[in-house]
Order: sequence, then C-alpha cells, then structure tokens
Amino acid sequence: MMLAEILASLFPEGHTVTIADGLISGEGPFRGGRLAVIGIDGDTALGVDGACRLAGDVLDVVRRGGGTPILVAIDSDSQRMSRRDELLGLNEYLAHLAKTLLLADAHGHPTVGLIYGHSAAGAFIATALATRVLVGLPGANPSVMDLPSVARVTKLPLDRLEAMAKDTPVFAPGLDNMVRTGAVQAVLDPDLPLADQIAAVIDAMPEDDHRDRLGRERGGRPVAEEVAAQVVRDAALG
Amino acid sequence: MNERIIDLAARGEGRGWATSWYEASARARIDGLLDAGSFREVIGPEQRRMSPHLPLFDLPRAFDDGMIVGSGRLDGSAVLVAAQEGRFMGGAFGEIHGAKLVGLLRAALKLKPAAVLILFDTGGVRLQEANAGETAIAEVMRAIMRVRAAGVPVIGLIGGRAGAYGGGGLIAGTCSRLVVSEGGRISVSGPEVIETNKGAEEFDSRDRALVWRTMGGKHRRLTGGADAYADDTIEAFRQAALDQIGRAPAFDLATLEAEQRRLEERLVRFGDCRDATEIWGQLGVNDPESVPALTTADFETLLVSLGETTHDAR
Amino acid sequence: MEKLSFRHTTSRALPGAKAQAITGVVASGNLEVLLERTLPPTECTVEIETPIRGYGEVWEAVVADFVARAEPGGLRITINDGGARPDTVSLRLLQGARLMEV
Amino acid sequence: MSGWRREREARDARIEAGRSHAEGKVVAADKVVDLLEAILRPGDRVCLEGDNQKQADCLARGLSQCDPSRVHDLHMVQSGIVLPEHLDIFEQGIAKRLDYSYSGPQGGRIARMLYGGQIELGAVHTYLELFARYFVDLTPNVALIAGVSADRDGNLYTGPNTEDTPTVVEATAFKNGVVVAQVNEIVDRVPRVDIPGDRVDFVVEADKPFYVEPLFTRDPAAMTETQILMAMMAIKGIYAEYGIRRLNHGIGFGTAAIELLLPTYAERLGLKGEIATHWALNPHPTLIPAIESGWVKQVHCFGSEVGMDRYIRERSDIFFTGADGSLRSNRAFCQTAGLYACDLFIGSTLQIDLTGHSSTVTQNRVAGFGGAPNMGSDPHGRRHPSDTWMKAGREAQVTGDPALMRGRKLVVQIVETFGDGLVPTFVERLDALELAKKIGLELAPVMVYADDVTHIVTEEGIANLLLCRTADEREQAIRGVAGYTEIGRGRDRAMVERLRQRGIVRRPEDLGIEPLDADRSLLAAKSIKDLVHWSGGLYEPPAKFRNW
Repeated sequence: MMLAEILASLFPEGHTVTIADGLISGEGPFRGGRLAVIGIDGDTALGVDGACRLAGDVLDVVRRGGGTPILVAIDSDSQRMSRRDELLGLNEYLAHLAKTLLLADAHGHPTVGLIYGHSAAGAFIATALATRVLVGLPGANPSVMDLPSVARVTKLPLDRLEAMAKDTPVFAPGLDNMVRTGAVQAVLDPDLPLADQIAAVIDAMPEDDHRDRLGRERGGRPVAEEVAAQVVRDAALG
Repeated sequence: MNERIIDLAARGEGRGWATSWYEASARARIDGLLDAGSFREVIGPEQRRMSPHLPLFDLPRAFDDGMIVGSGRLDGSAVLVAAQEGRFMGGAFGEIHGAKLVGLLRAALKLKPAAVLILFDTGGVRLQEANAGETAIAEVMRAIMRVRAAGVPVIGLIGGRAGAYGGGGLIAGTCSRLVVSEGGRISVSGPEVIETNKGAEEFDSRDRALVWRTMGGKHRRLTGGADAYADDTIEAFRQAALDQIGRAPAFDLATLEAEQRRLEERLVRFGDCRDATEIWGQLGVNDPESVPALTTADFETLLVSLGETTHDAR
Repeated sequence: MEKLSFRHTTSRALPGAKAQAITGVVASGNLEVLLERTLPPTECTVEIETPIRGYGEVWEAVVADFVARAEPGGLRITINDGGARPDTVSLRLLQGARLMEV
Repeated sequence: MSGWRREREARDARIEAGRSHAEGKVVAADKVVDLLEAILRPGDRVCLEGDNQKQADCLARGLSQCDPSRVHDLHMVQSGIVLPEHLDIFEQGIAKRLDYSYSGPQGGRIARMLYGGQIELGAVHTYLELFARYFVDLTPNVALIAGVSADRDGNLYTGPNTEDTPTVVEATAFKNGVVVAQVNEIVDRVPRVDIPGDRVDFVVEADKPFYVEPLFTRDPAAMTETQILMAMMAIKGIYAEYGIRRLNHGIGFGTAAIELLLPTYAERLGLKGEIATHWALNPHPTLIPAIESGWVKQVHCFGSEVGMDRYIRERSDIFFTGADGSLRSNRAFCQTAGLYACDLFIGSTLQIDLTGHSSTVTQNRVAGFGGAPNMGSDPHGRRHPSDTWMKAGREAQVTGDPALMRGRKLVVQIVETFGDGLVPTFVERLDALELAKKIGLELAPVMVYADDVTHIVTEEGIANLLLCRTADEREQAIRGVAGYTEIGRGRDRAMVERLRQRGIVRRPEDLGIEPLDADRSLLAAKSIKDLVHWSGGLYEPPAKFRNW
C-alpha cells in the first residue's frame, strides 16, 4: 500500500498528515479522539535532522496528553550514512527518537508501528521497532542488510546464502522473517479498513514485551525467550 | 635521565601494570571493575549456551556467545553487569548474546540493584543472526527504559576495540550515563560502512585520525555524547562508573524535553561544521588541533574550562 | 566445523581445588579453553571444535605434549578454536591448567 | 676530436637537449616527460631512485609517460621495484633489462612478468652489492633521484631520508652521467647541502612530496604473547650470553618485541649498558622506550621513518644529524656498518630448510633481498675482535691451528613455527628453488645461507647451530625447535634431548623462562599512543597507525 492509501483507509473522514523531506507528521480523527501519525516515507534515510524533528513531534503529543495513540508508519532506508551525521552524534538522535516513543507508550499513548515499505538497521530500530506493537502490510520489506552485502561481509557465495535464507529466518531479509522472529506481531489485511485493524491492535496491546515469546512460537528465534527467562530466574544480588 | 621511568614505577610494579581496558577481555574487565571476587555469572560458560545459528555458517562458537552477564558488588553496592567480548564476532548482537542482556535488564526490574553496568564492545548486529540481533536490540532499549523508569541507573562503559557501533550505539544512547575513554568510539555507521556506501571522499576509513576525531571518546565527551572521560585503565573506569551512578538523570518527560532542546541546539550550532575541530573551536577550545594529543589530565582541565559539556539531558 | 576428541590417562590429579576456569577468546588465530574438574582424578579429556579442517595430527601432538607436561588429571577440557596456531593452543592450555591450580 | 672524452661530450649533449625544457636547472613538473625524452637515449642504464622507503615517484610517473618510440630498451639499475610504474615501463617497452635489489609490494607482479619474459633479468642483488656494481659494471647513464628541497644551483637537501642518494649520485655524476632530482620545493637556500649543486644537472619541482613507506613502524598493539616469549628467549639466551652491544634488527614483530622488552624485562635482568647499546638501524618507533630509558648510546640509520623526524632532532646525542638538526641517513654506509661493525644480526624469514637456508620467496612472489643478506652474513673481511665475536668463533668448529681461529658474527633467525594461515615456516625444500627453476634464475634466491646462520629462535626454543658438529646434529637441532610443523614432529626425540643436554637446543625452562610469564604487560609500550607518550609527544605517527 502507498502512504496515501494507508491514510485514506485509516482516516476516511480526512486528516492533517503531511509529508516533508520524507518525514510524516500529523493526525486524524480516530475512535472519537485522535490518532497521531509520524513516520518516514519514500525509502528516505533517517539522519540527525529527521530524527530530531520526529522526536519533537512525539514529545508534542505527550505534552498534550490525553492518551492519543501514535502510529509510526515506516517506509525508510537505513540510517543516513554520512560523515556529518556521525560527527553530530547520530546515535544520540536515533536513541532519543526511540526513547520519546518508549516514553509516550509509558505515559499512556499506545504506540503502534506500521511497516509498509522498506526499512533497515538504525532507522528501523529507532522508529517502528521502538513501538509497543509493530505490524506490517504485505509487500513490506524490512532488512538489516541485503543478501549481496551479507555475502560480501561473510565471504559466503550469494547462491548459498539465498538457499540458506529459504529455511533460516534468523538472518534473511524480508517481512516474513521479521514476523517469525517476533519483531512484527502481525500482517494486516490491506483490503479491510486499517482504522479497525489498528484499533484492534491497540485493544489487544500486550502488557510486557513478548516479542521473544512470539519468536519461539514462530520458530524465528528458537532460544531467546528461554535464555532471557533463565537469566531472570538465576540472577540474584550477592 | 628521564621522568617516564618514574611514571612506570608509579604505575605500580608491585601490583603489576595498570590493565588497559582497551586490551582486556570482557571477563578481565568485569573482574577488575567489580569488588574483588564478587562477580557471580549467570549462564556461565559451563552451560555451553552457544549460538544455534553459527554452525550453519561454519563459524566457531563461544561458550558465552560473547556476552557475559551476572551480578556483583561495586564498592559494596549490589549491581548487575553485562560485558560484551569485542573480539568474538566483533562483539555483535546475536540471538543468545542479545537475550542474555534482555534477561539481565528484566532481572533488574525485579532485583532493583544500585545500577546496571553495560560494558559495550560491539560492531552492532551479527549478520548471521541479523533479525534476532536487531530485535534483541529493540528489546534491550525498551527494557532499559523500564529499568530507568523504575529508578535504577543504567551506566554504559565504552572503551573497547569494537567501540559501540550500530545498534550498540543506539543502546548506548538510551543509557542514563556514559563513560568513555579515548579509544572508545560511539557511532551508528562504521567508517568502512560509510566508505563502502558513499565513497572514500565522504569518509576515508583508513584515515584513523579522522575516524577518532569524528567518533572517538574525546569528541563524544566534548559534545555531550558521553558524560565522563576515563583513562584507559580498568581502575579509571571503575572510579568513573562509581561517580556516575549517583548522577543518573530520571527517565521522564522533563529529561527528554531537555534532551530535545540539547540536540536541537547542537544542530543549530554545529550543523554546518565539516570537521570535529571546527566544532571544538566553536565550543571555545583555543587550539582544536591539539585535542587528540592531550593527556587525560589536560583534557579534564579543558573540559572544566569549557563548562558546558556536562548535562542531565539524556 | 571439525570435531576432535582425545582421552588421556594421567599419573595424578591436577593439584588445586578450583572447579572451573576459562581462558582465551574465540577470535581469528585465538581460541577459548574451558576447563572443568569433573572427571575421575587420573582421566583427562580434550574436546575440540575447529573451523580449520585436516589438522587432527597436530592437535593430537599438542594435546599429548600438554598432558605429559601438566598432568591435568580430573579435567574435562573443551576448546572452541578460532584457527589458532599450535603454539597458541599450547599456551592457552598451560594458562588454563595454571588457573585451575589455584 | 679526442677519442677519450666521448662520454663527456655525450653527457654535454644530453644536458644541452634538456636545457630547452628548463629554466637554468629548474624544470616544472609538467615538463618532466619532455625533459626525460630529451636526455634519455635508447639502451641507457638508468637508476630510478627508490628503495623500501623513499621513492622518486614524480620522476617514475614521468618516465612511464615517455613515448616508447623515443625512449626504449632502458636497462634499469635500481634498488627497489616498489611502485606500479616501475613495472609499467617494462610492459610499455620503455625498459627492457633489470638489475635490482628489493621488490616488496610488487613481488607478485614481478614474478609473473619474469615468468612471462617481459623482463630481462640481470640479477637480484643485495643493496650493498648493487651499489658496488654501480662503480664497476652497472654505472648509470642517468640517475633520477628524490630530495626535499633544492636551490636554483641544484644544491640538494634530501631531508632525513638521504638513503641511497649520495651513492647513486657519486656513481653517476662522476662518470659522465646526468643527474635529475625531484624535490618537494625550490628554495633560496637549502637547510643543509646533502648533494652539492655541481653534481645535479636538473631539478624538478614535483607536483607532490615524494612518497615514503612507513615500513619500520610496528604497532605494539599487534604484538602477541608468542612474539614476546621469543623476545625473552633471545634476550636471555643470546643477547645476555654473548654480551651483544653492537647490532642490527630486522623489521619483524619478534625483533620489535625485543626493543620493547629492553626497558622492562632486560632491565630486570640487569642488562642495561651490557647489551644493545650501539645500533645500525632505522629509527624504529619501538626503540623509543629503550632510548628514553638510557639503554641506547648510538644509532646510525639507513633511512628515516615517517613521523620520527621531530623526535630524532631532539635526540642528536643518539642519532646522526646534520648542521640543520635533522637526521642524516645513508644506506650504503649503514649497510657497511651492519656488515662489518655489528656483532649480531637478528631478523625474521618466511621459510627455513633442514640445513638452515632461509628465504622470503614463496612460489609466486619474488620479494628481493634488500639489505638483510649484508647484515645477515659473516664478513670474511673483518679483522677487529670483540668478546661477542670471539666467543662465537670459539663455539664454531675450529679447523686447523686454533691460534689462527677467527671470530664469528652472530646471525640469528627469529621465527614463529607457523606463519599466517597456519603455513609452516620449516620446510624440507625452499620454495625459492621451485621459483628459480620456473623463471630460470641461475642462483636460487636464498636470503641467508645456512653457513651464515648461527642461531634459530622459535617459540619452542633456541637452536645454536654453531655448536653442531655434524649435518645430522644440525638437522635435529633445527627440527628440535620447529614446533608442531611436520619438520618438528619428524624429529628424533632422543637425539634432540641429547642436543638439549649439550646446550645446542634450549627450551624456555632451560633458560629459566616461564612461558606463561610472556605477557603483554612486559611491553614498555602497548600501543602507538604509548610510544608517543614515551617520546614526550615528539613522535608523530602516520594517521593509519592512530586510534585517537
């Protein structure tokens, strides 16, 4: 789905969501209240300037209060790779954006990520993955790194990687694999109204971070849940 | 004939030489950081909790998957601690590696230690387990937020070979306080990654002076990306960690609003700078070119004279 | 990965009471050695996982020399190899044995 | 017209032809090709200066751009084949025949070109040997050299990297040759005159400063416990035993580790002042801690090292410096010093065979020799005694009247039993023999011949070959330190034990060294940054060695 279709399906009565420099910001009517939307469109890389603006938008929503849910819609590139971004401390900007989303959620603003295009690496972690629940739309293509690049780094032949990718969800790019690792909770149906589907997601928000449980159940992360649980069980202050 | 002989003696022939944080293994860092003998490892190497994925790539595994977690005491206070081994797979986040840190942070919610210490040494996500690593990083960031919101400081210590890159840089950015040494680097994209994607004109990764000027400990400390600067010794990191625990800011709207202002201001002031030396000059450093060569003592003096590098907006 | 396993008999138990030790790191040209005092006092096993195939004879010789030298009775030794040279392997094994003698 | 001045007249004609592209002696960078085409004649012997350190790179680029129909069939007589242009000119037909010494980074390509017949090879020399031939049968017609600055009269300042320049100019200028110098800048007055102007015919103001390879910088951060153990054994088992004061080190990590252990381990052994005081050595950054600790009395250098210039200036008690304060190096003199005035050479190699021959040649690379065989050989022309030399002489097998015994230079190979990628250092047969056959060399490229080697140090121990009395003993002594290589595992264990009892093979424990003490904490500097601190900030390492 394109962003315009998404917004139309979310806000049949119209909205104030705008896109500037690939950054999405605005809101629309939702269940008698509002749904705030931020995000990245058009496979845009996320740099210091964009992250700072989006974080400001999130803080505005929190400041206004009222429990307005926040939808983080993502079709981005990875983090912007440049000398300037790193010089200015891109890690702080991306972390700050993630923290504002985590804070919003903790302050009663349910946060839902919606990946409808590409996203990768730092941009993905700072946005969609920093929400309470992340859902996807068919055709979305999250990845940490594309397979040719993986082949270059791991020095493995591309055809072998492609073969391995078929039954090893833990490293291969793609929405299905992120669903199987538990990062993406569900894939929405583009033919049904998104407003209802997002409302249902918000109503069924998990209390705790259960992505590792999903990962085990779906076979994409077979041991993470068990390992984390064992640490919780065995750790004791001495 | 010269004073450096005395220096060496002062570094303590008796108890062996001061151990370099940069050179030490993750286990040696933990041993030296905590009160002697106080570390209790959780899921120790004898449990052989090794990556189920690396054999597919015909790669060797490590008993601890490059992440060592447990509890101990820091100057008597009970703390939880996690350390990455930067030499194993570049300290990168894989499934078990990440899950151990997630578990430790969840345990902190229950146990309420005086602090959680994270000894970063990572290139980011382990490509062979990329989806698991990336998701684990997101889980870690959420868990840190909850731990901080519960009033437990999370202190990041950065001075290893691998630095804190990729998702490691993002996690560092969520910590309450960060301690960094000169050799420690904090960034998202690594120099080689930028060069590969954007060309050597954008970033010459072999120009190591440029790498450190742009991503290294001194620059991060000067611009507020880290809160304390430590000499490259385990003892110095220990002292800095102790100092920082009591200064951890709350995790609330006020803190993040302050961070928003801080980061916006940085863009306005330094957004047009091409090189770190320009930023340092604008910060009021008289001789920016000399900064990389400054000793720790001289650098500390410089920080004090600048005054504005310390903040609670994180 | 190639898996190798060696079993030796020693004339004594390794002195010391430490139950477990680990030394080294899995990195290029390096290895980690885990030592556990879990076997009968005059037995020693060494299990190895290495990405470099075809060096079984060298491993056998290195391990035999180590056992003759350190008499590590009672130890189960497990190695994750990152492609270490034999001298590095010897050094790590001796370092490990020393850690166990505390 | 006299028949005895034809060379001089030819020289005058070349210079005359060159003058039309110059202003006096000064030539602009963009006129280099015109100049070279004017002064070169087909078949000329040409020395294009460059060794394992500095390069006349601007002139090399110029030569490679000459028109092969005008400049061809040159006979290159030069120390180093290092830059791509050094080989490009053979592919282009500009050059045809080659006599050289060192080829480090181009070792692979030169092997392919030799094999493919694109180069007519005279011989691969040692530095000193090639320099010697400049004065006998390989005298250059044209020398293309490099310096830091020159004045308009051609007075040349080479800077700290004087290296081969005086030798090359001596052979060329005084035998009717033409000398062209590239310099970084033309100045009114040079800081010091390394080459008088009447020996320099043309001065090219280069487009950029000449390149220098930081070949002698070893990062202490990369030093391993194994290398430290070998260094401890060398210090205790060789330096201390023979009281080695005058010496030369190779460029490997093992010898760099020795340098870094002097102020720590060797100091604790009470050896200060007793060993390692006088050196023929490049200004190794890893020697800084020993210098600063008062270990080193004097160092003469082949060349300089990138980043060491300020430090050297401030340590003129130690180094040879000019009136301007900067280092004066000289490869020919330093090689001579290493050959005749040093009691020990210690260096690394890639392969050692069962008799002790060693080579840095692998099947696909001809790395050349450089200077190591000069240092790593027993000079039969030596006539002055020293305790070290005499002790080694007594250990060697004496034939004939003991009263006529002479001493021996110690030539030590310090190697790890396995190299990178688990490649064994000890072999039945050197790859050099295979290569010689493949490319038709009359002489197999052996770096140090077996009869010159006195000791082999590995992580397993020291083999003293001087004390061996039979070929069998020698072989077993070598096998006895060859570790877990096939050669090592093929030893006669009983015989090695007997050799050990005679002190021919010595293990760390025989020397009172605990291998587990070989720890990086013994290094006087553990990083390049530590070296900078030791130097009081005077050492300025190149960017690629920094992590700050």
